[in-house]
Amino acid sequence: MNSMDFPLLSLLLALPVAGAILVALLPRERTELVKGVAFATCVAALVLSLPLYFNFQPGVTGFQFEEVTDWIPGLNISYHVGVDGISLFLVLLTTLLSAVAVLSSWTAITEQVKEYMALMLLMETAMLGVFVSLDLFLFYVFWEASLIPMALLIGRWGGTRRIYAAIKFFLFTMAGSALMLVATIVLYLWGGGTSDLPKLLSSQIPAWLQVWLFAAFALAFAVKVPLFPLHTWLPAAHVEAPTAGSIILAGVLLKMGAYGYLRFALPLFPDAVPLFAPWLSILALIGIVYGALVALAQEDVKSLVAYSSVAHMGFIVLGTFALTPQAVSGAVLQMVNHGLSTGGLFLLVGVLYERRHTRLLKDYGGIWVKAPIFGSFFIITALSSVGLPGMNGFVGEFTILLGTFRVNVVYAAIATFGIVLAAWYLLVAVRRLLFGPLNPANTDLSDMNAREIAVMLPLVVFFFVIGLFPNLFFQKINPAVETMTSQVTQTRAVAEMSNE
Amino acid sequence: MIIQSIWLAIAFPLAGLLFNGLLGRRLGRGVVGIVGPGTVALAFVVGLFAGLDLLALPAQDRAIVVTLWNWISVGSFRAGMSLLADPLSVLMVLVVTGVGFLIHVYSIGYMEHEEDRLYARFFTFLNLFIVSMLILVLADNYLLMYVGWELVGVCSYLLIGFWFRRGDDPQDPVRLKDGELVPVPANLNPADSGKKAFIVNRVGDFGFALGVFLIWTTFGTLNFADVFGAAPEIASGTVTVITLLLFVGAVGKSAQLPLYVWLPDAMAGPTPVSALIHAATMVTAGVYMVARSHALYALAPTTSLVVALVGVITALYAATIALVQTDLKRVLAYSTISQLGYMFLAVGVGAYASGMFHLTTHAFFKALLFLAAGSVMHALGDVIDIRRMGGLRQKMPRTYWTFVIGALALAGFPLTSGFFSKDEILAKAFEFSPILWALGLLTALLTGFYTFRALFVAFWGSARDQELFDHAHESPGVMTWPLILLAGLALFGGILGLPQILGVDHALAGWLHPAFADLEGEGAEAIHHGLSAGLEWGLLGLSSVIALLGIGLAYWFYVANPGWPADLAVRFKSVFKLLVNKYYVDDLYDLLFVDPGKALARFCAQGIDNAAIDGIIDGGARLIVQGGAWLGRLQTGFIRHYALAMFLGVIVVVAYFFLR
Amino acid sequence: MTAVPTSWFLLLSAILFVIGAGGVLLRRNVLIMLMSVEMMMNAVNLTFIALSRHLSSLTGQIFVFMVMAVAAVEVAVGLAILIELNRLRATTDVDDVSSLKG
Amino acid sequence: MPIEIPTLNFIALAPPLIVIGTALLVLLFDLAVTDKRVLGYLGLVGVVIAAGVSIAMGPRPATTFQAMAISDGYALFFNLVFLATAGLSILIAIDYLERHDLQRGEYYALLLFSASGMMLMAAATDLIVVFLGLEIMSVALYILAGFNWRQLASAEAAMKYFILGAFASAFFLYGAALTYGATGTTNLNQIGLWLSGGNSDPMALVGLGLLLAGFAFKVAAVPFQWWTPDVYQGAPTSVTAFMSVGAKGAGFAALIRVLRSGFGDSAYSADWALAAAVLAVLTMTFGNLAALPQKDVKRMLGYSSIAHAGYILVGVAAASESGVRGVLFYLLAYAFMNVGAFAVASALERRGEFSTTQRDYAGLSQREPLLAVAMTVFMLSLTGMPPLVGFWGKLFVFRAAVEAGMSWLAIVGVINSAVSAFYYLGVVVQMYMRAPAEYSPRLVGEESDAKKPAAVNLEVAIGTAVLLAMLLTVVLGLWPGPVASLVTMMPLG
Repeated sequence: MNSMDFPLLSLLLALPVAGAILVALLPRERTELVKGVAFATCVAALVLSLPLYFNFQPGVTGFQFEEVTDWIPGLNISYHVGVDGISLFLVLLTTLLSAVAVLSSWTAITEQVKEYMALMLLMETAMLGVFVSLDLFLFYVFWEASLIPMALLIGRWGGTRRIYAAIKFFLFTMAGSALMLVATIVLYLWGGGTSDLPKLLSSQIPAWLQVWLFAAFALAFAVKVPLFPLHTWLPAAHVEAPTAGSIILAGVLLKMGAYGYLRFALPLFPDAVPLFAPWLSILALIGIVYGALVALAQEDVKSLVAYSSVAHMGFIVLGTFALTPQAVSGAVLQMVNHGLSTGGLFLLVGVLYERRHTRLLKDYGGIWVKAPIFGSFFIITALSSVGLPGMNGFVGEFTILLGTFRVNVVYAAIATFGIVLAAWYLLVAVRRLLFGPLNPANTDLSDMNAREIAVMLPLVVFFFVIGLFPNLFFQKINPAVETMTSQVTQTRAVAEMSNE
Repeated sequence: MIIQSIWLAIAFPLAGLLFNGLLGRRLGRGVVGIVGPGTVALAFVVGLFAGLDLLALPAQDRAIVVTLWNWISVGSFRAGMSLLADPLSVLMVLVVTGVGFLIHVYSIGYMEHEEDRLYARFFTFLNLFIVSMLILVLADNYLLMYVGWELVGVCSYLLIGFWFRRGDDPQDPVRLKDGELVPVPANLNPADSGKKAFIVNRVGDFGFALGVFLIWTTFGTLNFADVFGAAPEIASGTVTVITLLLFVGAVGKSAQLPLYVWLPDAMAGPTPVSALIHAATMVTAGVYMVARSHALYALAPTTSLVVALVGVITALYAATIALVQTDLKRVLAYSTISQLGYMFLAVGVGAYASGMFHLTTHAFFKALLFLAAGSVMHALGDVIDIRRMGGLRQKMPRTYWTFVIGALALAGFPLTSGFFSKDEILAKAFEFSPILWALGLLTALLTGFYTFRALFVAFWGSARDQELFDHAHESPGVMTWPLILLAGLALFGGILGLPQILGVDHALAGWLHPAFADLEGEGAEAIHHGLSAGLEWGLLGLSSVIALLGIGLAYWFYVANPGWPADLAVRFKSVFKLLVNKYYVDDLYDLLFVDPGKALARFCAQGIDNAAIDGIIDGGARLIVQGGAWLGRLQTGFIRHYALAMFLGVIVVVAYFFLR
Repeated sequence: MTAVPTSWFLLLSAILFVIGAGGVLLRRNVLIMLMSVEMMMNAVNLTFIALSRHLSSLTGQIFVFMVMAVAAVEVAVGLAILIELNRLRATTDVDDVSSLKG
Repeated sequence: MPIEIPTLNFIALAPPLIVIGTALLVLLFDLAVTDKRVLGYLGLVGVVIAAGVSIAMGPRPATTFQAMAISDGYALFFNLVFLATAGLSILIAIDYLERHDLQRGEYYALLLFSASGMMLMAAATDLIVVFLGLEIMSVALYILAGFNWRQLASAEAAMKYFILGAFASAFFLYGAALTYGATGTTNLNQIGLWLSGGNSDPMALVGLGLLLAGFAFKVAAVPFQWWTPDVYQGAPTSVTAFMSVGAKGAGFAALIRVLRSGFGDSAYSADWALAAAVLAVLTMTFGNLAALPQKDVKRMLGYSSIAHAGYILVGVAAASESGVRGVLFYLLAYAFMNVGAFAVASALERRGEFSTTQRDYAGLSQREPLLAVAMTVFMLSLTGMPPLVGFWGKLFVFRAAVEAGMSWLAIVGVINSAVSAFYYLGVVVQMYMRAPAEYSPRLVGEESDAKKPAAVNLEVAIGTAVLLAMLLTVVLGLWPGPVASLVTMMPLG
């Protein structure tokens, strides 16, 4: 156990808020200063999050960097934060992508820069809070709070149908998580008036109740992931969001759903898992195939990538519910991978959009000639997303499929087929964007500038680092995952025994 | 011992790749042209020394595992970044780097007209391919092999699409004697060809991946040695399924029926790429994989039979299509498919060493043929239609003569490398089943015919397109010297595996013996099969005759009686059209998979996503708002109404309490 | 002389209350509605007094005083509002006061 | 015969008395002061003093007027709610009345009288005092609703409020009478004793029903909610702000005391809990649905206040100590967020116009970022988004419902919250996502200049109200612990 008294996580949570307040106090006209402060805050948060990785004890089960303080003592609700192998990399992903997102909006955002940056920073805190909360109410607070800045980002700085997209995003996710609140309250009362996750894990909840609670939690997470058929907010939000919004949305926000399953739904309600796992797995499979097919039919690059997210998140959910160490660890890693790869794709689409103000595939073609650096980045990122070995996506997908194959061959086979489809739609996108004769409209297209390269470069480095040295990550992920899966499956075994 | 540092063979091209990829554009083509081939040459040297190291070891110890780092470990799953250097993999290293080096050198000349950026990019991709292929062949477990397997696919994708700006390549129709035009399907543009290659390969990889999963769930490991060691204890049904799944991958990668369709289109790439990837090395990965997994395949006779059948049918099938192709590279492409079929026939009947032998000789002569074809294209400004060539032997003697040697080897002309390797396979097939042998022999006849048809049409006779002809010139030395070296290999490569009836050792089988030692009756004694010497001589003779017959027929049709082919085409018009259109398989696939896939995608996007799901959601939202508006209409503004409603409310509340 | 039973008072006051309520519901003239409300309140007063006598408890009568005072205040305020309304729109018909709706 | 001099503990009722005293002072100074704004500040001082005294008194129960009223933690907490509402409303009114040329000293006096009535209702332990408080509050509100004497809408609002209010009062009175008849007392604790003694009488039940109807009118519960949107819309915005929270809070304060002290420990408690639950469902559903298509923000907030009455009724229906705590917290939260929302609305009203439509909010984030941020905070808090105070209010009442075995009620509640997001978000959408509508002058003295970008010219008092409400909404949202602890220490005496 890390016995540092240094409140690293709290500091990490507070830093972006402080940055946001500072940004809000700066004079409106000093946009460069505003951006600088925002970026500096993000970098500081990134740096601050690094010790989480380096001081994380891989062999230790349970949470590390824990902090517990009374929050609402009257109701025994505490401010309890901590990380384990499941959340560690999501925290790091958040700090990294936040910095990337802020840097990527340097020139893309020209109106109300101050508000924009402040919202980005608030968003960062909300997301970090989701991943480090170990109290159910604290989690719910961050969970819901993360909606607000994103909805505003989409609705204020988005595309033409931005208001529809923002409202859809907000209402979908809020309605989805409404029942989770009731379930949390029920859980809190059954657990003897505590909402502390570690304490709740050892509380006895009757199986019939677990089923209902699981359903309520699962619905909230399913909307966020999103699972078919609850996914339609995602393309709308992605297409309309500003680039940075898409990066955060795909990179981090969707992970909150998958993370919710791993952190809450599965360990808290193991008795309900056998009942729901097949259905959720099937929805995930539908998502994999369906998302890929719909992506294939898209004319808009962003919505293509958005639907690819539906497919990719399907893999993660599939792995989660396979409940083998391989599949779940793979799912955790794949969350990071998807964040990096899809974030990268959105970033690149944003680079194009900033130049040409169109995202339609038919408006491009052959631009690898005019923008070789862009083209190379795009191909690398697309290949990472397709799951090319040696890069990040492969390790995640492979371990997920391997772990799934162990428990259900048919699921694994269908999901593996999904990889074929993934190659299809992404290569179509590459083909129509980069290859073919140069579309005359793009003759003045300029290549990526130094800032844009600097934004992309860390992502690409991580594509390869994760792909080649995944054990740097797995060694920290595995203990938490193994504890979790063995808990869930053991409880399940006990339940099955007692049924007989 | 350098074999402990076998990773250097990968590291050198990797260094070259990084160097050329990051700096190549700035440093100019001179540096690129040295670094690219140079690093591959270094890799070759590493391979050579590794081979010598192996020889120095006792036969049973000739398998060195070098673990670089622990790659993935999750739960009970472990996969290392580990390389396996044994005779089989070192042979592949030598073929890949050797032929690869020559093709690199050739490319210096071939790509000279490209702008600096593309020139550097080309060598970067080529080096990337060498790296990937070496990972594939040096892997010591199925996962790492799968890594290489996919990576070569990407290189193939990138290199086929190298000239991504080009559009579709329309083909002149064939004019029959009665003036009727038989349209020839257009060639896909490079970008689409690359995409097609990648996706079709992924279909094969789908099977391969499932095979890998099944291996792990069955054996609990992906390590070759452990898997093969435990294989005999596993239920044969499982082994059959595993091998079949792996073979699906091989079918995709090695362009066998029914997944061969990408390879002809892959000819849209630059010719060195066709030579290196789509003839000499990558496409043979499937054969290598089966040979590598021989311990499993030997336990799965059903699969082996499937492999042999797919091989021989593909061989014959592709050969028939090659008969009528007018595109020189496509003739060679179909011949590659056909020759790969031979190799699968070999490994299918259990003659793994023979398969590897043919793989090696094929690498020599097919690389040679492609490079020579490339030399022609280089001379004619990328014209590849043999109907526009003719008489080139005067203009390009070195290209011509090397092409002749390649063609002879391909056709199985006695004493060339291809003759020995093909004959060995046929003999093995005969031993297994005369039917397979007969089909193989028929293919050999066709091979001789179509190879020399192309040769005669392109190089003999008189110029058909005078302007082109005048423009033609011999290629520079940097291109012709690799041709000459490869011609030497194609001519004399047979000495690696002379039949034992000639009274000499089968060198290659001897070399590979440690790798296949676990198989009874394989290895050095393998060629000493159950056939009597007389029968063996007879088969040898028959092969020679068939090869000569094929060549002779081609001469008869295209030199002696140039009008006959057209007559035949008219007489068997339906057959001719069928062949020209490649049995309509591409159209069939479009009809069965591509178009329905696209239609389904559109239906999902518009029908389900937009109409159904969003319709329900948006409609539901509208309904709720409408309900609100309806409630608002209750709010009439009249006090009397409000008072009445309140009064009724009071009555209801009171009644509830009263009647409860 | 026998006392009138309490229930009669209660019945009478209930009838008065309902008549008052009916007046509010059915009449359109603001003044008459106001009076109807007063009638309801007085019906309640009658109830209180009857009960007070029945229970021999003074509380009911205290309540009645309060109600009377409040009723007076309400009438005053009500008339003031009516005057203001009448100043802005010359009507005492309550149905004319229905611009706020929806 | 010794005359028993009743011991009147005036101290126990000090806060409402201070408020009444302040109101009288205001009336007195009204004769002398020309700048009537001073009167507003005077009222504010009184409010602050009353609040201070409330806090200083502490939660120890003290009865007075022969147990007709009590000063317990419950009452004191409600004092704080009403005083906060009154204080913020006075701040709003000071500038609002000035802008609309409605500045009169009586306004503040009436407001303070009304507040004292509310406080009396919270402290009442006798139906007589409940009635008195109710009428003190209501009569003042009738006048205030019509305070904008130049506008028909205001007079109409007053008229509607008055007639329907009097109508409802009559039912309340009849209920009180029947209860009295059944139990022989109007004292809530006596009623409770009588009922817990195992007695029952259908007359008491009918009385309970009628009392419930009377309170339902004040808190704007279906089917007694009709007046709400019309009156909210027609009344001056500063009045709407005050009564939206004050009248509702007072209604709940008395309702809960009547139900808990009077009818709590009886065979009837399950009945009224179920009735409250049904009312809760109807009320929040009606309020939220009807609010959806509204364009006028005041009217929309009127419907939304109906919905909030529904949420609070959930806490009532729980019929438990934690339900009461939930209601207390909710009402304090509601005071800040709802008065805050009306403060922004009144800040945006142009001179001579007494309402704001959605269009008026278009592009507000570019014109007046601070107001936009504040309004966003209020809207989200009203939606129940964490980490704002409204979320905790909802959480606490829903928790009480779940605890009482009414999970279904909590589910209906959260679904309603999700629906409500639609219209609250609508305002945010206007402010942040729409371009500013063509500019027209908003403040006194501004010349019509169509092209001129709106200058930030927020009046001090309204600005203070907005800022205070926003700060409290956010801070109590982030750190609800103290208030949550406070409400647990504030039981019914």
